[in-house]
Amino acid sequence: MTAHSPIPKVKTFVAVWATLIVLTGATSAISYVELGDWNVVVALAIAVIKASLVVWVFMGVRYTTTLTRLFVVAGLVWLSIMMLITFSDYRTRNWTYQAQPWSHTKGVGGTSSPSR
Amino acid sequence: MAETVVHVDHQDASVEATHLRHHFASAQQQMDASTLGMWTFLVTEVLFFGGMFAGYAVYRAMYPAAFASTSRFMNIVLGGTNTAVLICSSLTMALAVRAAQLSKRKALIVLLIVTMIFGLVFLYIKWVEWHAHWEEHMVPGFDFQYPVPQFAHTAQILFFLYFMMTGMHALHMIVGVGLLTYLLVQATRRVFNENYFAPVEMIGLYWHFVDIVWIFLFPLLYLIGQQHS
Amino acid sequence: MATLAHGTPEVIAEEVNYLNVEHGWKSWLFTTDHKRIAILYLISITLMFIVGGTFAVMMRINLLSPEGNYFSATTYNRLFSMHGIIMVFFFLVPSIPATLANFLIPIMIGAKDLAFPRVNLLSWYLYVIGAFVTMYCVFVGGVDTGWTFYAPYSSTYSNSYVLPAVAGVFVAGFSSILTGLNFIVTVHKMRAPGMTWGRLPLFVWSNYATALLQVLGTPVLAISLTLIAFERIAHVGIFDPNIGGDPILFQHLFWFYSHPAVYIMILPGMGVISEIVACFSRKRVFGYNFVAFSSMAIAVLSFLVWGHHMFVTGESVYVSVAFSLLSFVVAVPSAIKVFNWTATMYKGSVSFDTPMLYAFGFIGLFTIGGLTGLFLATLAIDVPTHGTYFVVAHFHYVMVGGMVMAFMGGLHFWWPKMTGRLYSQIWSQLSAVIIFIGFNLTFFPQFILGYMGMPRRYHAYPPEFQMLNVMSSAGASILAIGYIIPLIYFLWSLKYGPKAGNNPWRATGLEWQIASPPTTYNFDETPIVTEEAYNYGPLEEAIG
Amino acid sequence: MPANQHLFATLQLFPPTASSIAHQVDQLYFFLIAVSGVTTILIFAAIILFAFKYHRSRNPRATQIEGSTKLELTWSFVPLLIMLVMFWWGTRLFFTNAEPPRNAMEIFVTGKQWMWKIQYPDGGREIDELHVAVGQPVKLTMASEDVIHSFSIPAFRIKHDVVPGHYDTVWFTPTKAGHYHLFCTEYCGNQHASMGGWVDVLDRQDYVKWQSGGGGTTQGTLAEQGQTQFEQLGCSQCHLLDQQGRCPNLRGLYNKPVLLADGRTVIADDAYIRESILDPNAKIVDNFQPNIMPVFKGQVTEEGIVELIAFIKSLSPDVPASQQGSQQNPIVIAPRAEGAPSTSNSNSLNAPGKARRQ
Repeated sequence: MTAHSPIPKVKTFVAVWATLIVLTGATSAISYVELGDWNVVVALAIAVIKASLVVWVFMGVRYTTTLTRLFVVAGLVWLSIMMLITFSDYRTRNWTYQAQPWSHTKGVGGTSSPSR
Repeated sequence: MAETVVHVDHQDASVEATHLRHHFASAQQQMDASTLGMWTFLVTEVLFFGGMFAGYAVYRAMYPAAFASTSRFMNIVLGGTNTAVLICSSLTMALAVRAAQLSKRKALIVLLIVTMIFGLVFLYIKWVEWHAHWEEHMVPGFDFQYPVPQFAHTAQILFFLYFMMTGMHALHMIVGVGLLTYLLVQATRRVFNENYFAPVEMIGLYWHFVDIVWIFLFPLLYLIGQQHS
Repeated sequence: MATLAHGTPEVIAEEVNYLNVEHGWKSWLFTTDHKRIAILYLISITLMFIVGGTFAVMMRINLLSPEGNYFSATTYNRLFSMHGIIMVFFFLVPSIPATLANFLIPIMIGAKDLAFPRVNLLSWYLYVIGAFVTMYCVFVGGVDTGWTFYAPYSSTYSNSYVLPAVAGVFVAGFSSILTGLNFIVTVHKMRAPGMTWGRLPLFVWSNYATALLQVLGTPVLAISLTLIAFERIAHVGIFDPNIGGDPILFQHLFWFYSHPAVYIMILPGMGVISEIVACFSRKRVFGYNFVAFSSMAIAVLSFLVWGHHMFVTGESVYVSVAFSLLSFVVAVPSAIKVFNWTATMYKGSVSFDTPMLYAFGFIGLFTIGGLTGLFLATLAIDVPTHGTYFVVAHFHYVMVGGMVMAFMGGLHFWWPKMTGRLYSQIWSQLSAVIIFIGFNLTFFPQFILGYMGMPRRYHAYPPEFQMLNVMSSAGASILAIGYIIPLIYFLWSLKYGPKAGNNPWRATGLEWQIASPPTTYNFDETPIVTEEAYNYGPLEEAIG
Repeated sequence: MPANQHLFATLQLFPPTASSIAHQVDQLYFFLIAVSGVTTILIFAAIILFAFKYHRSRNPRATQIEGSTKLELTWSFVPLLIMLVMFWWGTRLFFTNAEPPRNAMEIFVTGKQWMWKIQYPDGGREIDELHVAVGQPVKLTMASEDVIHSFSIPAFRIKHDVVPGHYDTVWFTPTKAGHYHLFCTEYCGNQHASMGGWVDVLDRQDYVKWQSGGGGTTQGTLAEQGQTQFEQLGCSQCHLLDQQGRCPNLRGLYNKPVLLADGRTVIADDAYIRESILDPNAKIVDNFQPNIMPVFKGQVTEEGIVELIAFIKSLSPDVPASQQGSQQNPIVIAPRAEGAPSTSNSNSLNAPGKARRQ
């Protein structure tokens, strides 16, 4: 943060705080509603919104340099590289088998993971 | 929206007041360096927790039913309360940084103390939860017993992930409280002013980051699967 | 004060520099001077290299006979594991970044120190603690899991000292993170006026890319080792297939760090070679921009290829195809560098000083190491070669033929700057040649062994592999001699070497414009940079 | 005899080529060697040429050259194109070699510190010794009882890790009779280096001879052994005879889709059956209750599971005979184009049947 960085008003902080508390209540309440797979999506979406508010206002990213923002984004990108590629392995391990139901065991060099 | 803008004229700021270290050319450079350093450190923290989140994602996809089962043993009231406590602590931390920037020493001290109290409350509640799990033999590696037989094995992995993630988070909280203590001592010694508040701001960033980790842990560990109960 | 002056006539008394400004062990152990920390690191990693190298020699002795009679299987397994752990985490990863780059990066960009000098010292202390824990592990009996710590062997079955080994690597990992963090901030924020990104020496570029890898990858290593430790202490089951854990998950997490780590180990070496080739060809590096950006391309792409270590583990074949393709793509920036170094010599004015001999060695051996990497990236060829000596030969060509060659080259290049002394040209050239010959004799036969199917980590082997193993062991003894000679003449030069002067190689770059050895704050006043890196043209004209 | 003479006499530089895929893999290998060799020679030649031609003694003044985008793009994209050929060739071969032929004989392999246990469909067992016939495609279904092992036969150019907790498969068609190395190539503990053995590839006549001379077994076929186990463990009470509907009937189950209680459908393959034996509650079949079947984790060895699977397989008559491994079908010669057996050179064969029999 530069020495010239503006100092946010207390009101802004309190507004963000109130939003975060409301969202916490909302996500807790929604978790009791049966939405199928959407429960996960909604819970994570709310978490992302909350985290973004903290990063943007409390951590002052809205006043920082492009470089700092770049680092924040890089951290998230690398996190998603790790999660997505690892996950794609688990998701596609048994594709071969399902593609060939006549095959008597798992197909192409495949193993069956503990998952299915 | 009009923001209060403080122009720090670092030409006039004496080296004494800005704690300028010899190898920096200016207070501005020193401030920029510590900000970037802190954010870089937080990136490593993201990936540190990310390893655990990746493990969580893999096992959750493997054993969704077992996950739903374990989340029923989480105390959603305590977890939710803790989330609120951490959010409050983030607010007071943000206000503490603001107080430091405006050289409001008394406000800074009060806000730091309040933030610490919120942190300690969080840790206490977390301790209560862990203790309950301990009583129920749900600590992996220590006579683990799971009441739902079809998940007897997999639940152990999931509970381990729970303890690992919340434990690492709590460890960061403890470190955070220690850092706040340091800030408090420095604040009472009148170290911080409108030209020198970098440590408050940096530790504030750390504190908010720890809050963010919890913002994700809460839904992932407590909420997902509740709808089936 | 010393009174003997070998240097230029106007030097009468030895000037105050970073080495003699303070005396006593406290002035070293509590220093925050990046140059002194670099020297501390240099001593530490040399000691660890000697330990790791001794283990390698013991392994090669054992492999002289097919029965492996010299050491028991238990001993041999611990030897190769400790060799790997020490060489990877305690030599290769910190080798150039923590020593040469620690010394040079602030000077090259015109700064007085790294951004966080105390963090730099902390990083060294963490390294030392990690090294002590690892040596403790060696003395109580060692670990036998290999440096890869694969679960569930490491987490459940091994009877060796896995916990101290994991703890040592874990601590050393944080040392690496702190070094990386310091470099990133330093390069971003501490550059002198005029030192734009386009003027940075390529050594700085490659170490910046390395720092990104250290910061982004190492935390994941820390967490995967922590999981192993918990699994081992409390049997929590995270990697235990008996209760539903998946051992492959460990491999994913481990290689997410450890493949980029391979580039942590080679990128700084590439930076060194760029400096040396430019200086001893008296030319600007051919295609500066491409060499600089290829470092960054490697940094990014190296995170997308880790699955090529898992082609035969039962990883999804579709993911394997993607990893295979990306592994070929990451070879392109490395190839660009090799071509550019070669092109730099074109119409240059080449001399065979010792650093340049190492650079020749590097380019040649890295080419072979890189090309054999393509074999392993090819799915159908990885199947027979995976887990064999082919892999061992490949990564030793990159790590030893590449990184150690570059480290030696860099040490010879900047030794006069670091110590103010010159070493023996004849002996150093001789040892460079010995190392090159010894290296090839050691590791080339291992490619052949590998395709014949000899598995790695075998303390005994079928008799038909003996001839090639004997050749390899013979080469190792030559290689060992090649490494001992520099140790002697470097130490000799500290006391008896002639004074180097500020710029013995007539090289460009800020580090050659200050005193040898430099003063504590490097520059009397902050330099203002007005020219590109490797501006050898005017320098050559001035000399005529 | 001087030691060094002996050493040179044993010097080999290339592994035997003894499976249907080995030649294809070798062709690609030689292609890669050729490309790498040419590249290496070009770079070495350029370095040596420049180093001497532009040595300071001959060329005291360097000519400053900035670089050339055209050149850079050339030496980025030309290597990339060559590498894409490698990628395409390697991937294609990998996929072609990945799918076992349908008439492959299934042999079960269990890795255990530090031995390979082999179970044949006819009920025979061996340790660290695998007997196969020239021209007969073989599919290995592999499990590990402890740590990760890796099953490697260099002469066949095959390898696959054997990861505990699931089945891994690999296949080959031997093309040349002989005695070949079998290695474990994933570090698995103290005696890792001795976790290996031999693959004996026999001509058809020798194979039949080997099978009759001890290949037959007192315990019956794998499926019959499985049946004995099945009855001893008390499985038949519910899974075959029971009419109360407490357990799924296993007749005709093998390789059929199964609807689970949680709505998913899985195929009743080896891995599914293995999991259902070890951890019956992991996947509850629709309309059945959990916690009725006892958990057999720790009760049955991997080899026992293999027998049980063979038995359950035999309850599904539509599964091809080659997969059932009854003694009536000891060998199915697969006329695969590239797997044409050369049956003449059987003189190099070791005497069959010297395998350790359990």
